[in-house]
Amino acid sequence: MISDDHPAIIEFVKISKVYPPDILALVDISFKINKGEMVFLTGPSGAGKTTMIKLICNIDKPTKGFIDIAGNDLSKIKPAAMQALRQKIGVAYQDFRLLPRLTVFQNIAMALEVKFMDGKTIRSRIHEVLNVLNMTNKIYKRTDKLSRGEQQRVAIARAAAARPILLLADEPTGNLDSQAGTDVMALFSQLNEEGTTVVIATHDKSIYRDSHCRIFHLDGGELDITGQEPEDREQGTET
Amino acid sequence: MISDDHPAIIEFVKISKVYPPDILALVDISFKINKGEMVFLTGPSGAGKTTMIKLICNIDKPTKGFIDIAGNDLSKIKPAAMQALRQKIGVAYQDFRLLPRLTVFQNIAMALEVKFMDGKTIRSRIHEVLNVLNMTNKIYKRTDKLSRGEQQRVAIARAAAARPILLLADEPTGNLDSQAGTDVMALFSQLNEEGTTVVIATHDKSIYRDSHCRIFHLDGGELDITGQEPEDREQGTET
Amino acid sequence: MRYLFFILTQTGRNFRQTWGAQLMTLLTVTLSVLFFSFFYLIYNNVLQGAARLGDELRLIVFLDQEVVPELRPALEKKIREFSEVEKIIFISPTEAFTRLGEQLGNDRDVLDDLDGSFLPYSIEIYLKKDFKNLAGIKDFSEYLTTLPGAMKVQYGHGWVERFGYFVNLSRIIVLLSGALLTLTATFMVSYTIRLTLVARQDELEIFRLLGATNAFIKGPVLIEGFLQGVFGSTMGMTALYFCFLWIQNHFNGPGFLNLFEFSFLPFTEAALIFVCSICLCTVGSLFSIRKFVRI
Amino acid sequence: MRYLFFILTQTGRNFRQTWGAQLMTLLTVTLSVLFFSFFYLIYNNVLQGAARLGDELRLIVFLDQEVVPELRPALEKKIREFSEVEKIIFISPTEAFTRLGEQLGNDRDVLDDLDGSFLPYSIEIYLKKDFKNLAGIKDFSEYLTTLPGAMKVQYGHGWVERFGYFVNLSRIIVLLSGALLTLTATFMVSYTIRLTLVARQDELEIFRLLGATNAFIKGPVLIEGFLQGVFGSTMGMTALYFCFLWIQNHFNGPGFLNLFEFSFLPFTEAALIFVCSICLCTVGSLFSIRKFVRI
Ligand SMILES: Nc1ncnc2c1ncn2[C@@H]1O[C@H](COP(=O)(O)OP(=O)(O)OP(=O)(O)O)[C@@H](O)[C@H]1O
Ligand SMILES: Nc1ncnc2c1ncn2[C@@H]1O[C@H](COP(=O)(O)OP(=O)(O)OP(=O)(O)O)[C@@H](O)[C@H]1O
Ligand SMILES: [Mg+2]
Ligand SMILES: [Mg+2]
Repeated sequence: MISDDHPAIIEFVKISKVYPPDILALVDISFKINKGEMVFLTGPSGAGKTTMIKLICNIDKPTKGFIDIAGNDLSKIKPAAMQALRQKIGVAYQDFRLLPRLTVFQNIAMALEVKFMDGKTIRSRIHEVLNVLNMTNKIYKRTDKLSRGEQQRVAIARAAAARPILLLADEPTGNLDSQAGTDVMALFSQLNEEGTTVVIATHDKSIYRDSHCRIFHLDGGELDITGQEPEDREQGTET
Repeated sequence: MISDDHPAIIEFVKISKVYPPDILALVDISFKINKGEMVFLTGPSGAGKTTMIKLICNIDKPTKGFIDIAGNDLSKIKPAAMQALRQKIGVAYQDFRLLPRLTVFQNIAMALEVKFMDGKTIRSRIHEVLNVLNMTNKIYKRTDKLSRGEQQRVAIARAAAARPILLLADEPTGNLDSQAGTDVMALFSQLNEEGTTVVIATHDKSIYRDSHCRIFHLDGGELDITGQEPEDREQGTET
Repeated sequence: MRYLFFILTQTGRNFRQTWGAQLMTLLTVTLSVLFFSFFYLIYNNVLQGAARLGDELRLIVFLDQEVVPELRPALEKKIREFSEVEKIIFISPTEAFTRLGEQLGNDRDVLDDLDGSFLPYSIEIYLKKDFKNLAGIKDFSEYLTTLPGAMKVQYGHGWVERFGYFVNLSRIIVLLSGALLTLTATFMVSYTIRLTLVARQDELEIFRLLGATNAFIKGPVLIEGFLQGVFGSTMGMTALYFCFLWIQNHFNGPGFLNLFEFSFLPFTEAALIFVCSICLCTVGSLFSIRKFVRI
Repeated sequence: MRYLFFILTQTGRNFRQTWGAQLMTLLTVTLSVLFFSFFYLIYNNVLQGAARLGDELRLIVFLDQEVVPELRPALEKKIREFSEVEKIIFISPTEAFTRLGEQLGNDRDVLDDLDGSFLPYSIEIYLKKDFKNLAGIKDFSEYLTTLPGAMKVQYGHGWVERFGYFVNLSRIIVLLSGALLTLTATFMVSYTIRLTLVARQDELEIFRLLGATNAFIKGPVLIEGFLQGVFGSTMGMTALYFCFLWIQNHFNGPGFLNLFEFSFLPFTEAALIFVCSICLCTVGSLFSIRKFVRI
C-alpha cells in the first residue's frame, strides 16, 4: 500500500466541500502531509476541521478535487481496499462514537478484533494504551457510566491501540484537564516517534504553541499553513 | 419559591455520592451558593463536576446528605414542584442533549414552550441569545448538521434563552475556539448581571483565571473553595 | 387557549418527524382491527347460517296408535319438559302418506293402489336452533322413546352429524384463529407503540429535564394514540368491508349461496369494535409512556 | 480458525446484549410459523374431510328402458366424456326395490305385496371428489338428461348444496385468513429484524468505520437469522402440535368426529415449512443488513 515513491501519506488536490444548499466548508484546498509527520489543524468553530477529517477517512466525499491516502485514490477505491485502509487509520472522533453498552475494554477491542488479532495481543495492547492515559482503573466499566473526559480518553485509546499508520484526532483535549491533556499528547508523541503520522484538530493553543510541527489553520474553509515541512522525518515510516 | 430569608439558592449539606459498586464521586460536601453569584467549578476529569450538576437539578439522588435548591428540599419535592423548579433552571449539558432531527430554533424553542410562552416572545428571545453567540446564520439548520462547537453553543443558548434564575453550564467551552468562548462568557456575565446565578464547570483556566468569582475545586470527590463569597450581590435577585 | 395550541403543534410536529413509525403503527392497528373484525364477521355469519339451516332439525316419534286431540296438550307438556322445543306437529297416517308420495317424486305411482292406513301416526318435533348440543339430541330422542305409545324415534342422524361437524369445524377455526390473532394484534400494537416511544425517548427525556408538565408531555401522545385508533380502525373496517364485498361477489352465485345471506356486521357491533380499538390505542399509548415520564 | 471464533464471539455477545429484541423476533417468527402452519393444517384437513365425505356425491339417471350389457361401454364413454367420473353403476329395478325397502326401514312392510318391476332402470354416477364445482354438477346433470333413454336426473340437491356451502365457507375462511396472516407474518418478521438492526445501527456504523470486512459484519447477523429461524420454527411447530392435540381431544368425542380423522401435517410438508422459514429468516436478516454495510 505504502510504497517508497509515495512520501506523502495524505494528499489533497484542489479539494472543495459544499454542504447543500450553500455552506462552503472547504474551499479549493491543496496540501500534502508526509509519512511520520505530526500536524495540527486549527481554526475557529465551524471552520471545516471535522469536515477535513471526514474527507480523509472517506466518510464523506469532496464536492470537487482529488484525495490520495497512502497511495489510494479515494474516488476510485474498492470496498475491500477501503476496509483494509481503514484498519490502518485510527480516528478519535469529536463525538467519540463509543458504544455505550459495552465496556471500555470491549470498545477498544473492537478496533483490534476487526484485524483478527489474537486475544492475548488485544489484551496487552489495551492495557498498554490505557496505562499511558491513566485509565486502567475504568477498564471494565461501561462507557456510558464514565465522565465525559474519561469517554474522550477511551475514544483516543481506541484510535491508538491498533497502532495505525495514520492517526486522526478531532479535538482530543476538549473535555480534558491539563494533566490528562498532557498524557494524551505524550501518547501521540510516542506513536509519532514510532512512525505514525498524526493529525490533531484542536482549538487548544497550549498543546501546539511550543511544538515544532506544521500548523494548518482553517478559517471559513480556507487553508493557511505555517511552519516548516520536516524533511528528516521520512525514514521513520512503519510498514 | 425564593423568599428573602433564603439568600442561598443552592445549599449542599454533607452530600456524598457513591456510584455502585465503590466509586466515590462526591465525599461529604457542604457549601452554599447565593442568589446572583457566579461560581466556577473546576477539577480534573472524573473529579465529580458533572455529578454535582446532576444532583443540583435532581437528575440523580445523593447517597447521603441534604440538598436545598431555591428553598426546596430535593429529597421531598413533589413532581409538580420539581417541574416548576426545572423551568427556572437552565442547564447546558456536557453532552448537549439536543434533538438531532430538530432545527436550532426548534431545540431552543422547546425550553420556552414548556413554559407556555407565546410565539412572538419565543422568537425574539431566540434571536437575542443566538445573536450574542454569533449563531443567527444557523438558526434553521438541523442540529445534526452543525459542527460540534456550533452544537455546544446551541445547548448554551437553550439554557440561557428562558432567562433562568439559575444557570448551570457543564464544560461550556470544550469545543469552542477562544473567540466563541469569549462570546459565551459574555452571555453568562450579562445574565449574571441581570440576577441569574451562574455555575460553570470547566477545565479551561483561561476563562476563570482573571475573574473575581469563587472557584470550587473538586478533586477525587473532595471540595476546596477559593475566593471570597460576595456579600454585595444579593440585591441583584430577580423574582 | 395557549395550552391546547402547544399540544396540537407538538402533535403535528411529532407526526411529521416520526411519520415512518406512525405509519407502521397505523398499519398495525389497521391489520389488527381487520383481523379481529374479519373473524368476528365470519363467526357471526356461521352462527346465522347455522340458525337458518337449523330449521330442518327435527325428530319424528312414531306412535302405535292415534293421539286423540284431548291428549295432545299433556303429551306436548311432557315433550317440552325435557328440551328446548320450537314446534310440535301431530301427523296422521294420511298426511304421512301424502309426504311419502312427495318424497318418491316421479315414482309416486308405486303408491297408486294404496291408501295411507298402513302408515303409523307420528309427532314431528322441531328444536330450537342449538347445534352445539348433538349429544343432547341423542338423549332427547332416547327420552322420547319412553313416551306412552312411542314405537320408534327417528332423526336425520347422518345429515345432522355431518352438518354439525362442519359448523363445529368452522367454529373451531374461527375461535382459535380469532384468539391467536387478537393475541398477536395486542402484542403488535403495544410493541409498535413501545418502539415508537423508545425512538422518542430522547425527546421525552429532554422535555422532562426542561421541566415540562405531565400534561404537556402526555397530551400529544394521547392525541396521537387517539388518532391512530380512529384512522386505524376506519381503515381496518373499510378493508373488512371490501373483503366482505369480495366474498359476496365471489361466492354468491345464483342458486348456490342464496340459501344463506352473507351479511355484514350489524351497526352496533361495528361501532363497538371501532370504539374499543380507539380506547385501546389511547390507553395503550398512555400506558406505555408511563415509564418515560417520572419525576 | 480465528475468523470463525470472532464471528461466534460476536454472535454470542449480540444475543446477550440485545436479548430483548432477539426474544421479540423469536416470538414473531414463532407466531408466524404457527399461524401459517395452523391454517395449512386446517386447510389440509378440510380437503381430506371433503374427500372422505365426497364419496356420497352421486347422480342418478333414471332410464325408460333397460340398458343391455352390450350398450353399457358406449354409454359409459359418453358419460365420462363430459366430466371427471369415479365410478358408474347400472341398477336394475330389483336392486332399486331392495334399496327402497332399506330406505323405508321399519316401514318396509308397505312394499310387501309388490315386486320392483314398477321401478325404473337407473345409472348411479359417482364423481371424483371435487366440491368446488357445484355449478359444474348442474351442467353435468343437464348433460345427462340428453342421454338416450334418460327420463330424469336426480342428485342430492339440498344436501350437496348445504354441504358444499360449508366446505366452501371453510375454504374461504382458511384461504383468506391464511393470505392475510402470511402477509402479516412476512411484514412482522422483516419489521422486527429491521428494528433490531436499527437498534444496532450504531454498532454496525462503528464497525464500518473501523474497517471491518463484510464477512466480519455479516457473519454474526447471518448466524443470528439462521438461529432465529431454527428456534422460531421449532417452537411454532411445537405450538401447532399442541393446538392439534387440543382440537383432537376437545372435538373428537365418540360417534361425532369419528367420521373424520383429524390428522397432523405429513412429515414432508412440516419439514418444508421448517426449511422455508429458516431460509426466510436467514435471507431476511441478510437483506435487511444490506443498507447498513456500504463502502
Ligand atoms: N452534515 C452537514 N450538513 C450541512 N452542513 C454541515 C454538515 N456538517 C458540517 N456542516 C457545516 O460545515 C461547516 C464546517 O463544519 P465542521 O464540522 O467541519 O467544523 P469544525 O471546524 O469541525 O468546527 P468545530 O470546531 O465546531 O467542531 C459548519 O458551518 C457546519 O455547520
Ligand atoms: N452513572 C455512573 N455510574 C457509575 N459511575 C459513574 C457514573 N457517572 C459518573 N461516574 C463516575 O463518577 C466519577 C465522577 O464523574 P463525573 O462525570 O462527575 O466527572 P466530571 O468531573 O464531570 O469529569 P469530566 O471533566 O471528565 O466530565 C467518575 O469517576 C465517573 O467514572
Ligand atoms: Mg469539529
Ligand atoms: Mg463532566
